[in-house]
Amino acid sequence: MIWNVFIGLSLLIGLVANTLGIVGVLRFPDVYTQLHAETKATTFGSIFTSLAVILYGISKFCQTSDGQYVTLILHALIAVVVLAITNATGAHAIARATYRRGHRPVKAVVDHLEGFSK
Amino acid sequence: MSPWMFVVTVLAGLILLAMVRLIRGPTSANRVVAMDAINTLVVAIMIVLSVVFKQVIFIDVAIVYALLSYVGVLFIAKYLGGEL
Amino acid sequence: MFAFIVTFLFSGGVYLLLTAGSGSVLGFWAPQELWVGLVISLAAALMARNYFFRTRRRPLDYLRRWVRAVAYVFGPFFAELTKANLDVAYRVLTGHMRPGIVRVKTGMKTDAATLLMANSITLTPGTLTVDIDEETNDLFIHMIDVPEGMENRDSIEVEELFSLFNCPSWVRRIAE
Amino acid sequence: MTPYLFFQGLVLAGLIVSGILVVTFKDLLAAAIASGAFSLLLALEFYLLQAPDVAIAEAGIGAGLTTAIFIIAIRGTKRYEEEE
Repeated sequence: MIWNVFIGLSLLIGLVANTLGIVGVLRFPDVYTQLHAETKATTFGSIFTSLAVILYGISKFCQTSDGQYVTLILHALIAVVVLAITNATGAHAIARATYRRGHRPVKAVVDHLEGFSK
Repeated sequence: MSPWMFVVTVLAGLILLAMVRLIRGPTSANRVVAMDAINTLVVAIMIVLSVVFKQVIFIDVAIVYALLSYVGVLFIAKYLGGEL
Repeated sequence: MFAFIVTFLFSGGVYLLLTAGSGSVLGFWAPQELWVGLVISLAAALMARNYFFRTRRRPLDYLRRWVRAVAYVFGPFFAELTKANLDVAYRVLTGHMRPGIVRVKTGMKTDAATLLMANSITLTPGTLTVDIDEETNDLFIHMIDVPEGMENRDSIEVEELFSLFNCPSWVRRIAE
Repeated sequence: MTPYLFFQGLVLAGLIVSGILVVTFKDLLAAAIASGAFSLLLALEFYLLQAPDVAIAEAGIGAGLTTAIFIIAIRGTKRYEEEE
């Protein structure tokens, strides 16, 4: 019973974070700020929806002690770790490519990368 | 309607919202950001759906998918940066 | 020989982790999975021992690093990620921002430490790694809200980015 | 209408929108990005139809390989664009 409360809570947090991330992607003016919203919020939201799956697996394993729930927990954990690493690296790649293409951040107060070239 | 199905439906609606940025985005970089967001949401949907379908093998698809879609994003980013 | 044993144990552990829950022998594993895992780990260790295990460190040191990495991900990193999301929620709802690209001196010595630092910076409040100076391992980050007075300085230290925990020293202890 | 059918309708709507985008974009790089999003959603649709092996193949070929081939082709020929 107490498990259901935790599962519902983490599902709710995940949904709210994902929604904020997508609204941020729609609202923010340039690529860099959109990447801020996209990377942080959707990674956090996906971590929490997957955490709900992991909690579900733990509760089922406590009831039935069936081995397939161990597989569920471990593979969900691996998927979350992979997702976090690839999201951060992909955001880095997109930001770098955007800067090299010549798009500057709008209304920037400071830009140390301006004269830096390889 | 189970809570899992509700979550999955809302996430699918968010994919359609992200597609607005895919349509409107003034530059290609904005479109890549939208595609990256769609990737993350699809992986989240797959993980949750493996509970709905009650089959553990389905979660492996999410791992493979997360690793492979990352290749596409990296490739487009390399082309955009002029390094390809 | 020592490199062989370490590679064997690592690949065997990863195989067991991926196939946990397939049967009932020893708790979680099917007997055929154990045999196949043994053969595959032996082959992988024979082929890859010189690539996987290069530095000559003591095994206890490796174990301590892995434990520290897991503790870092679940402790300080997750706290900063939560704070980052509250920050993003605030920006999304109010639209208040003051962006800029700032040079950050990290002081990391190895590539792995710089990678871990860059990914940590991307997922923590208000910052996003854009580019890297490969000679000095300095990072260029895009800040969504540059504090007053920071735009006049030439570069900033990495410790100023984290408010809750001292993440850079964790990264140094894990990956250097 | 059951929740499951409603969810599948959302995914199919996303497929239709991204398919139309692939055809209508004049900028070929944007079309390649939309085609990447299309194959991602197609993999999700295969997953929904209980075919995880086809979904893995679609994720690998559609998201990774086809995007890379399109990008290489665009680099070799010409990218039509008005301004950026």
